[in-house]
Amino acid sequence: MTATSSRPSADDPRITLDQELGIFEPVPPYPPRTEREAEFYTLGDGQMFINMGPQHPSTHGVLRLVLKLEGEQVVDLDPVVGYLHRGVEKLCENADYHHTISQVDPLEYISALFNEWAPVMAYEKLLDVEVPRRAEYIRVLSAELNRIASHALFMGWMALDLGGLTPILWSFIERDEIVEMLGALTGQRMLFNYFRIGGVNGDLNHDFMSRLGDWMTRATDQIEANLTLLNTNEIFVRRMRGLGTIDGQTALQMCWTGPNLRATGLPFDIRRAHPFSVYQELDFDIPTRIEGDCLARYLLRLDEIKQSLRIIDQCLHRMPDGPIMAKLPRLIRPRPGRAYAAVESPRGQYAAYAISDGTDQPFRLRIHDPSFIHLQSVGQLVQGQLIADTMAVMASLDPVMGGVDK
Amino acid sequence: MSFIPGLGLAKGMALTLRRFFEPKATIRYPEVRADVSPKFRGRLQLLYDEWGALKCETCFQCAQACPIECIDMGGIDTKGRYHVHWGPPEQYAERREESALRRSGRTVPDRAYEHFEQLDMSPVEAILDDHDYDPKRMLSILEAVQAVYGYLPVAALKQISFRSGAYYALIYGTASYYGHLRLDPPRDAGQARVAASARPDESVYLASLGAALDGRGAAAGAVH
Amino acid sequence: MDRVFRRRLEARLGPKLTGPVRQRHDETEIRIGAAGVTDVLRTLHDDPEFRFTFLADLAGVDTGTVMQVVYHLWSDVTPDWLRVIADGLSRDDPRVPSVTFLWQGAEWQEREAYDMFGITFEGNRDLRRIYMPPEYTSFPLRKDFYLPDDAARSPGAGIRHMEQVHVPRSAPPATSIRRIRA
Amino acid sequence: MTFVARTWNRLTIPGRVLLGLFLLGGLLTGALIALIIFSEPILELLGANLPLVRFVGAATVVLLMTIPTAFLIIYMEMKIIALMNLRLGPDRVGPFGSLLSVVHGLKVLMKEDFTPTGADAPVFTLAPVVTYLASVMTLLVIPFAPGLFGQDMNIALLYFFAISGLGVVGLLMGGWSSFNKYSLLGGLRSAAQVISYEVPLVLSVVGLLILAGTMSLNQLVLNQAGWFTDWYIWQQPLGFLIFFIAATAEANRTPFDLTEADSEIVAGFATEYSGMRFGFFFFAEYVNVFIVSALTVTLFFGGWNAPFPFPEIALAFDPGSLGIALLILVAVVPVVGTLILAMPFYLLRSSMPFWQALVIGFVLFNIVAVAAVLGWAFVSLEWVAGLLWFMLKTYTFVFIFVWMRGTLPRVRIDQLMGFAWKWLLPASLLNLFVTAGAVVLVRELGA
Repeated sequence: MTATSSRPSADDPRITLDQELGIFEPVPPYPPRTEREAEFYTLGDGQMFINMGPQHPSTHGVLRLVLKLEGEQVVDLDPVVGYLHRGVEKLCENADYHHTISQVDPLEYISALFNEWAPVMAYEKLLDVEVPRRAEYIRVLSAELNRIASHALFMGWMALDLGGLTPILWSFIERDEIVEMLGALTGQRMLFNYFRIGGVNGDLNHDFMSRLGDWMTRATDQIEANLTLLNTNEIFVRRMRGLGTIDGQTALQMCWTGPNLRATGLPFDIRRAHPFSVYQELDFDIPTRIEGDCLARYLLRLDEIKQSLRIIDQCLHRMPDGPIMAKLPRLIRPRPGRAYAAVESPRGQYAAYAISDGTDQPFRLRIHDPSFIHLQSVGQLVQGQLIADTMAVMASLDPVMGGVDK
Repeated sequence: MSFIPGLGLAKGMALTLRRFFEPKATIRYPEVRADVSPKFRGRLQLLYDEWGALKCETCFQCAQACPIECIDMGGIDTKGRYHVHWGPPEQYAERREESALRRSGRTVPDRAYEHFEQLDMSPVEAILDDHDYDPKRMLSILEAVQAVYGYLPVAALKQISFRSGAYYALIYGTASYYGHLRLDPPRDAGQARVAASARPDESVYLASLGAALDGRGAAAGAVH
Repeated sequence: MDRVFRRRLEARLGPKLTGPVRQRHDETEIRIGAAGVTDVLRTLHDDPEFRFTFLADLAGVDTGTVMQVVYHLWSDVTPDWLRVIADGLSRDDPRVPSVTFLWQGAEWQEREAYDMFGITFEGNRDLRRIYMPPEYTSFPLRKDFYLPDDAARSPGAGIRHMEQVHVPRSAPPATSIRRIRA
Repeated sequence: MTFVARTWNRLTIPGRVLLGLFLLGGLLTGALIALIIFSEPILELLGANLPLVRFVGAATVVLLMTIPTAFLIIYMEMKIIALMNLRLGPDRVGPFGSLLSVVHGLKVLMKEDFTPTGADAPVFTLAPVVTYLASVMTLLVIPFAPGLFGQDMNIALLYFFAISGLGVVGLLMGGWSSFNKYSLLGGLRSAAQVISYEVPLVLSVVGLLILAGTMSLNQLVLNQAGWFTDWYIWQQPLGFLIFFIAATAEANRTPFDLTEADSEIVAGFATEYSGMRFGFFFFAEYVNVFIVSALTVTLFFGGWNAPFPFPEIALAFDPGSLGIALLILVAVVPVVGTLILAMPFYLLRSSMPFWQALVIGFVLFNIVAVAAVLGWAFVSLEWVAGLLWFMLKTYTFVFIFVWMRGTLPRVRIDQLMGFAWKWLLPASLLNLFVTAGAVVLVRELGA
């Protein structure tokens, strides 16, 4: 591959410093490489480009959206990702199996336990290890707590992108309690590095259990109370209803998963569709909504919080006794093979595909991130809507750029 | 949404007004410390035991295990002979000076050793080439080197580190772990195919040390 | 492991498979050539006997000798994940038909595979780099990329130990690649 | 010059302070003497141009008043929203963090005043001034208290709407000259929004004007004297509702703060502004909140009138009649009061040393004395009572604005415009017609 143009990109620091300061246009300084690019970067009559990001108050990370506008109306949209690309997959190929767990931890940093879970499950399949049941229950318990934290934060973001100042702070209070709790369990508040190949890093302790018990008694009431601010708010509901609507078949075609897919009426949840861990033994519902718009996606996550609370309750009641780690050598060398493992993260199917070549480093570790998949359909959802709705639709899909950019 | 327009708004306003009077969640940090659980791993501090001795034994295991190479450690080996380093390699050009390289465990041309060991490195190069420069085969590399020199000269270890990319601390650890590898020359120097050159007199040593400490060799002339 | 499903696969797709159907844990693996991708995936997607309506993952793999594109599919007819490996793509010019006609959401995943491995997906309307900057010239997840390639022009070249090439300078490039028996 | 500098440098610190005080005292004395000597011609000159003097004085006072007002409202906003968010908000600078907004103001002053490449520099510089002046000038006609207003115009309301409408010109100038698409969108949004909401805003007041028969704000307030049932809110509830909503939009407050919707168009027209030019926009916004609240109070809530006729307390006691005893009282009362107030603490708490009791007594005496003076002023000076009532009501509305900002999300631009033209405008017309009909009916029946 050679560069298609002698003109350098605007990202090159040497060039931007030497050249005189000009006006930055989002149009790339080289001829278009694909049909889609050519089509997008051709302006029609009365249209203009506007560059939303990578520094923008509400893009959920370093995402750049090039909007093609007609007045305030969005004609088309081109998400430009990669500002946060760290090459985690390559790093994992050069790291020990144990090291990769902490390498993938900061991908979807809002729900880091799920990031660990998928690769760990894949490695366990490669190694043919059976995880002790107590470890599985602890995994489910902590992961569901993490899911609630993630959904609570989503609620605040959603409101913040619609201009509400208060819910984000309330949900941060909610999240902070959970995160402190997980900190007592795992030793860290955000990037837990807790799941290990064959089990978990530490058993349930008194600090965690007392915090959890304290929180469980008032969690439902507290979350419900927080929600009355938005759920019946006319301004909020009017803005969200019918916005960014997608039907089930299209969503399936766009490879959507998770709450976003379930909001279109398809009850697809990896926890039931392809059960992993001990979810088969637990009793919970898969909430669905049929509208497929932003409001449905928002409300669905609230239903999921309630189901997660149910799961946590059952986990606490059924928690078996026993070891929390399988017996494994310190240095693991799985025999050559391939394994695919998927978990249901708060954003959808989070999967890992690991290939072993018999050494102590994975030959290839592919991370499948749901945010990445959801983000690519923003363009379809906001066509013909207003700028303000771009942010609302983005927020309702709940992408995390750390996961998108890997 | 309710049937009465504005009822949702009113409910929300009532809720915020109620929260206005509720107890606050803020922790006033310097006066009040958050309740950190005993398992919390985020404390960046070295622990002391009850007699006031540092608990860290400089075993380098934490630095070796750190997946993102953020732990930087240095220490003297147990016999007080060699300085061992383990830490993150520096990434920026302006920090590729000697001291930064030394801190990062990279080998740097160390003039203090030049007069001790004028080693012919070509056997080391040949051995490394045979072993594909593979740090995983370090033991056999070291054995081969010892077979050539009779012992493991520090300069050869540094050369191995430089060529193979393995940390010097790792190589040193391997070399000092195995009983059949030795870091000092054997009693009868005749075994060695390439012997260390004769020990120079004191002034040359001091001059070279001064040059090394100065880093740029400016003071070397002054000593002479 | 779903033995019945395996027999159904062998019966339906038999001639198109380039290797035996393998099963391990909850995964069923079939291998096809690049030419068969369109047919096989369409059959799997449309056939009422299979109904693989959900594309779980699309990944590129560099085995060191050949390139592969790996599809993971989900269906309600089997409890297994179905792994379809489009095998035997040449490392010099890997080409495979795009599956965006079945799953539009595969577009970005194919872009990612193109960006990381240089696999050309014929029929993808927007096959440009997605993570790396547009003027980047190499493919980072290939096995002959030692993290020195383009980074070697960066100020930190040769400093990180992972950028070191543990290879004799005289060795031919083909021997230096970490390889797996695919 | 070097001599002066050297002498100054040789002085000790207390010496410098003393010298400075000495020089200042000399200057002031000289000025006072000059004033006394030339007092007659100066007074004559001022007396000859009394309206002009009054106007200049009022403008200066109003201009100076906006700064602490803006500081206070910014502090209120930070603190109230924080408390609603279940956090503490500012609590480090000053008591309860009350000086934080002052610090913000200083910070804004010290920041670099940056003009982006490609901006239309003169317009870019002028825009904040226009916006700020427009909001400050409207303060001139607001009656704060009996006799305390800049100008009692007979078309005060018209003047108010005309001048406050000028503010949008500043926003538009800022949006256009910034050479930024976000700024442009913000400026255009604000133009569209303010023009749309100007119509229901003015129409909602017309009904009230029919009732009152005057456009002088002072007269409007006087009309509402008496019990709180005499306020116009009871006769014009719909008008008040429309006025309040439209005024929220006029002041660019949540939920109608689309011009600076940070989650959509960064900061709207103010995106490229920094330093004090941004400060002017910022201050203008908060002065606008005050003005809108003040106007709401003036029109619908009786202005500076107390909610009930305050009983006249005649102060039979004239301090001037005491003569020399007044001086003695002034000398004796603080000492005696402090001692009396300190006594219970000293006597009832045996652990307390006497000096601590004295300090407590002194503080208590100060509080009592200030309260007494204020109470005396409230009772005997009409404008103090009026100002207090006016500020109380106005800041209640400021609180409501802040409360709304803490609660509500933002509406969308098409919903905003639709709401103005489809709901508010018909409603205000309805209000106008019903009021007019009722007035005619009452007049016919009464006649």
